[in-house]
Amino acid sequence: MTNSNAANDVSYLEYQGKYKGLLSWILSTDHKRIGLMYLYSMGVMFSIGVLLGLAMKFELLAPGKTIMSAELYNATFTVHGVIMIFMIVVPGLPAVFGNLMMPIMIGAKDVAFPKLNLMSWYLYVTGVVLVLIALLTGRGLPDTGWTFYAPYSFKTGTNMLPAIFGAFVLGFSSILTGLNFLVTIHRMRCPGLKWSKLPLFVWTLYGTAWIQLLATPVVGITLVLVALERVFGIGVFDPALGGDPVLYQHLFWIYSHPAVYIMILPAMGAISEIIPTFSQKAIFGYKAIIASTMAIAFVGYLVWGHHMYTAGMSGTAQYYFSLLTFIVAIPSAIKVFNWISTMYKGSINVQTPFYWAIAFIFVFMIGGLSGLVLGSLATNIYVHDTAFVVAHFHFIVFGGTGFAFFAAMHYWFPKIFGRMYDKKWANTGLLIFFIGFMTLYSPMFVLGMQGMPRRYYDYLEQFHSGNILSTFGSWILVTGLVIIIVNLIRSARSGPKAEMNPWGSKTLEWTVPSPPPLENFNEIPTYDENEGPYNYK
Amino acid sequence: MYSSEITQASNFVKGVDSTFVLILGIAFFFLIALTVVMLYFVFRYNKKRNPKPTQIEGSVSLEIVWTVIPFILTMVMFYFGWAGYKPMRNAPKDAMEVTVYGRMWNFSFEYGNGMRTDTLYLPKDKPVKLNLKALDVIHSLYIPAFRVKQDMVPGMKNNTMWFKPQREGEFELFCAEYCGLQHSYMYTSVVVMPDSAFNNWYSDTAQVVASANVESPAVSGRRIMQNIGCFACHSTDGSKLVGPSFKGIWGHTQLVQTGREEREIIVDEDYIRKSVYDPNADIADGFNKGLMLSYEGQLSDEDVNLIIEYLKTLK
Amino acid sequence: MSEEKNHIVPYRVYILVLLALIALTFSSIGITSIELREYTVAAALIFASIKSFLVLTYFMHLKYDKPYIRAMVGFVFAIFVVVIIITFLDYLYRT
Amino acid sequence: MEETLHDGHGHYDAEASKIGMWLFIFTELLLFGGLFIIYSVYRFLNPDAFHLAAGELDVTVGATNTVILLVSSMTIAMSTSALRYKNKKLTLGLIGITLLLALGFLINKYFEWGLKFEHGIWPGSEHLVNDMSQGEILFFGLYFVMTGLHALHIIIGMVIMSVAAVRILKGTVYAERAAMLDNAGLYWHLVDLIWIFLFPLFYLIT
Ligand code: HEA
Ligand code: HEA
Ligand code: HEC
Ligand code: CUA
Ligand SMILES: [Cu+2]
Repeated sequence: MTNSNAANDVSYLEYQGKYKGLLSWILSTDHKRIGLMYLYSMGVMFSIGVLLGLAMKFELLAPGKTIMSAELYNATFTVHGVIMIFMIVVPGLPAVFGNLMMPIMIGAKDVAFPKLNLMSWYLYVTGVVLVLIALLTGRGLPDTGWTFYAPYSFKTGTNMLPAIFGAFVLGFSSILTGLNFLVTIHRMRCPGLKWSKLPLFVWTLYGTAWIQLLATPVVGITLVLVALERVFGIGVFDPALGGDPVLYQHLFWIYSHPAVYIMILPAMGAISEIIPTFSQKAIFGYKAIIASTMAIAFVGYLVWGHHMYTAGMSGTAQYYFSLLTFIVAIPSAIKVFNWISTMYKGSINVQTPFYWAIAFIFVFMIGGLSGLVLGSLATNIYVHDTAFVVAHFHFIVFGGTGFAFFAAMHYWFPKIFGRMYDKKWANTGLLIFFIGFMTLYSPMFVLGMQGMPRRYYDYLEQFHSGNILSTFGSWILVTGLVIIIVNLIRSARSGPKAEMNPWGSKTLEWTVPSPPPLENFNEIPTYDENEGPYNYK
Repeated sequence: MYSSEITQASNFVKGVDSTFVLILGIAFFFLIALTVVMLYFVFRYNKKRNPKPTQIEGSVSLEIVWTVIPFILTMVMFYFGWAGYKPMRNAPKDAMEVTVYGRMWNFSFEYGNGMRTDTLYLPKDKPVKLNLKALDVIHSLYIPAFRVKQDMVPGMKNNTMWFKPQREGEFELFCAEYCGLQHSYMYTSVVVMPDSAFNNWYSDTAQVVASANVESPAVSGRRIMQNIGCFACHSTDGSKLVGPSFKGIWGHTQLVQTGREEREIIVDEDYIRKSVYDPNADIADGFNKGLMLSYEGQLSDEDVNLIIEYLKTLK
Repeated sequence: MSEEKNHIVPYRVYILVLLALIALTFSSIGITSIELREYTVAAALIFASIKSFLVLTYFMHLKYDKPYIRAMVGFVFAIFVVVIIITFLDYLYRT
Repeated sequence: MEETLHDGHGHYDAEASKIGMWLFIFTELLLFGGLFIIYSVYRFLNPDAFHLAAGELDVTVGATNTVILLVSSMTIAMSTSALRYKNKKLTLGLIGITLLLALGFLINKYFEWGLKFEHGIWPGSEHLVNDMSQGEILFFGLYFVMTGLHALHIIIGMVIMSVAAVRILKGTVYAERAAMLDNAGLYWHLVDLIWIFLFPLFYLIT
């Protein structure tokens, strides 16, 4: 298909097809426009999530009531958790950067099913709207925590149904994105781009897509059952009718543990692109990184029970889950070692994305290593459901996925918008953000060890100092965040024009103009024997 | 760390804390070592210092090394974690048994002699086995100083935990599983006392229960309500918590929902009795159904009479 | 794609498969009506597995598809079985 | 939604839409998989009650429905061959038979459920909650959810097959572009596949 059409003379940002204005976006099946639409809708939700997080920290500034009632606090962490997990970090990198970059990285003009891709976005928005409906209508905000544990989730008098249904629809959106990516990666790689030459980001999307496909339906049906339980009282998880609440937890975590790897794998993929680019050096242990990606995806499916050590499982199950939890930590360790080795004898060009990448490695290590404390039975019993867990997952979810998201944002920004951001402001923002992050979450480890349970609206006096420090950190963090985001928004509008390949990278997306034309390539590229995504010779 | 202040408050502290220290040690070693190496590389192989990169594709022997070493370390951590946890599973046969009821949002403890308290009193150095009974949703009994935690799952068989307190004093006991509105107020304490003091207390209070009528009925009523936790949901000062306030409740007219129909009733003995034994039959206007559970089998007729006497006094 | 055209499955194959499936259905009804106690479940599941194998290979064309599709299907069933087994590590050993 | 499984950009990749369909089938399998996990756990915990409750179900009705589904599976499979033999009439005829059989299945199910309702058994019904053991409540809860969800899939399958039939009639699906019909067939076989497990689990293991 070499009909070099007019469409390819302008970038995807300017192209006007059948429709104009807003319609040309929300009816577009172009993977890049869909990616941007995800970015913007997530940006909105993310701001809400951050504000809720800040509100919680404000409440925890002092014991007793500070700014909100207990009822509101419970709703706040529920909505905060649901937004952050189901709307930001689970779809996050795949839906935004997977859509924006993956087809170009494999030399394709679009994903395999563009219409389905657009439909996934609509489902995403529908899910968001449903959750918002849960907030705005009915009496009582949803207040179960993002885990919807039975039997509380069908006992509480609050407006759970729309929220549960929203989470279900969001899951469906995520499944369809995964399906689309799998077919695209299988069928649409350009000639010569063998599996053994795929960029690592694409590999992680591939692994992620499988988890999305195989894990999400389980939580889907579980949520449907909770809804049916509320409406009809069918008695699947209700102990009064013979059900077993622990079975609910099994099913929930069969999805939600793999989901944490849905969050982290693409983040690791993005880091695996950034480090070789700025080191100007082949990635160390390409095959080992792929193997560890697949190992995480696979073994990650089998360790869900480590969230339930205290729930009354059998000793056999506890033994097994603890053992496998430790095994699944090894592939992550392999990745860290490979990233650091890639820097060895490189020629490192320290730019903003690279700063983000090393900050990522640092906080990811803290998050991951604290995961080991949680994976071990004796210590988990002690700190389970305390602030220690909250610290663990903020370090690894927000420190891992969030930092990688910003790393990817600063890395692909010139490609996406065709403009460059102000590097000084970007670095300043990062520094403040990082300091705030450490101040916000480190004290929570200590609070957990002192025994402060999580989801606590009020606390005893001995937990006060840790909470003050932590709240203080949240203000620093947000200052940094505002600097970063304002800088990005301003630069997307009026930054200096970016070159085609500002970082000297070797993957395919840097061989097309910035921003890319509508159909990406005039002619589908071909890879020959000696080329590779990290061939910096 | 917290543990240093109250070392060995229970027989499990040692196993848990040594595992903690082991894992933290390994973690800090890797965190610091890797961070230092990473920063050194960034500095040493900076573009300015090292303009030409050396291409290295990988190294099989290194990959094996850094797979095997973490594997061994994780297995060590796993082993200590399991070894520290295993004793928590098997309570000794001679352990003293206490039944714990968890409900929204308080704990109550029932001893062998039928006595009920809202605080857990225990003798030092005697193993104790707690039989956990959750009455509504999942709660979790957590005593940080003892390093123990166990979810209380409604309907679950053999829901137990055990430990041996080894230090006198008062320790916090929290509910660690989110259980609704007042989850963060669902805490009480464990009081560990020397054997003799415990025995005194144990027989002493039993006497008070037996001769409860020595106190004025209203005072006993209040104590019963305190112990069983009515005040988690009902205030006596007119403020609205989960349930209606008890202030001025006696004899006042109340709008209630019975089935589908609304009607007005006057709060009398029968109504209060019914509210305690079958709370969902009449729902006070403006409150949710299903939150208050029946106290059938937990409060005797006698107890309810005392409660009524107390409620009468709340003008 | 040309390869696809070569594989028009003759009607006869489908009819034979159907007959086999119906026969299996009735034998599974037969076998479960005898008293086998705990083996009843096993017997019924074995028959169901054979039937689903037939449906997958012939009706769903796995026999004529590329091997990687077969591998994926096998993988998905395997992971499901593993998840069930792990869940039962809890329920089988509860005290 | 199967509609969207097809590439809008005009180029035709049968294999892509085939694996797309397979991947979708995987998610459906795991959707039911979750229910099968619940079923097996509760069966393990309440063997006697499940035994008793399963006795309430009519094996004849279940067996009839099994045969109906198996035959319909064959007819839809044949239709894909017929399309490739370029026998449009036979193709449409076979799809028609499949649809009729599917309808038959639903009618059967309607009467079966209706009978249960008459006996006062439906999710949350008083008879169920007050007079039956906990195991039986669980059994019937699962019975209604699983067969209900399955029936929903039958309806979706019928819609997809109808769309395929219309497309064949219009001539946009033909021997060289058979993916749409193939996918409808695959979906229908999935529905069959699930029933193959539902039938023994609910009707036979008594
Ligand atoms: C991005 C998401 C993400 C990721 C990647 C992880 C990764 C890990 N998690 Fe985490 N986890 C969450 C998100 C995540 N987690 C969330 C959201 C929760 C809470 C849910 C809730 O209850 O609300 C949670 C809760 C949670 C628990 C339950 C806590 C509880 O409630 O009691 C446990 C227990 O085992 C656990 C363990 C682990 C482990 C062992 C890893 C490992 O994969 C980590 C591996 C990484 C490393 C080990 C670091 C890098 C390696 C080195 C520096 C080399 C040296 C290493 C060795 C020698 C081994 N996590
Ligand atoms: C992605 C996940 C994520 C993120 C980013 C955050 C961000 C924040 N979180 Fe939290 N949090 C959760 C996930 C997350 N959270 C979850 C799952 C729970 C558990 C809920 C439950 O118990 O049910 C929880 C619970 C939780 C609690 C505990 C409630 C309790 O147990 O009592 C607190 C307490 O203060 C808190 C605070 C904060 C604060 C102050 C912020 C923020 O204000 C910090 C600001 C964030 C940033 C500055 C940027 C991060 C950037 C990205 C993530 C990428 C951006 C991507 C796009 C724009 C597309 N969160
Ligand atoms: C979990 C919270 C909770 C606990 C604990 C609780 N109640 Fe209630 N109570 C409620 C709610 C909610 C209502 C209002 C709904 C209703 O009438 O059932 C209520 C209603 C009542 C009423 C009727 C009040 C009126 O004005 O109509 C009485 C009397 C009462 N409770 C007594 C008690 C006593 C005595 C106890 C302790 C033995 C107790 N409650 C424990 C939640 C609780
Ligand atoms: Cu009880 Cu939290
Ligand atoms: Cu997990």
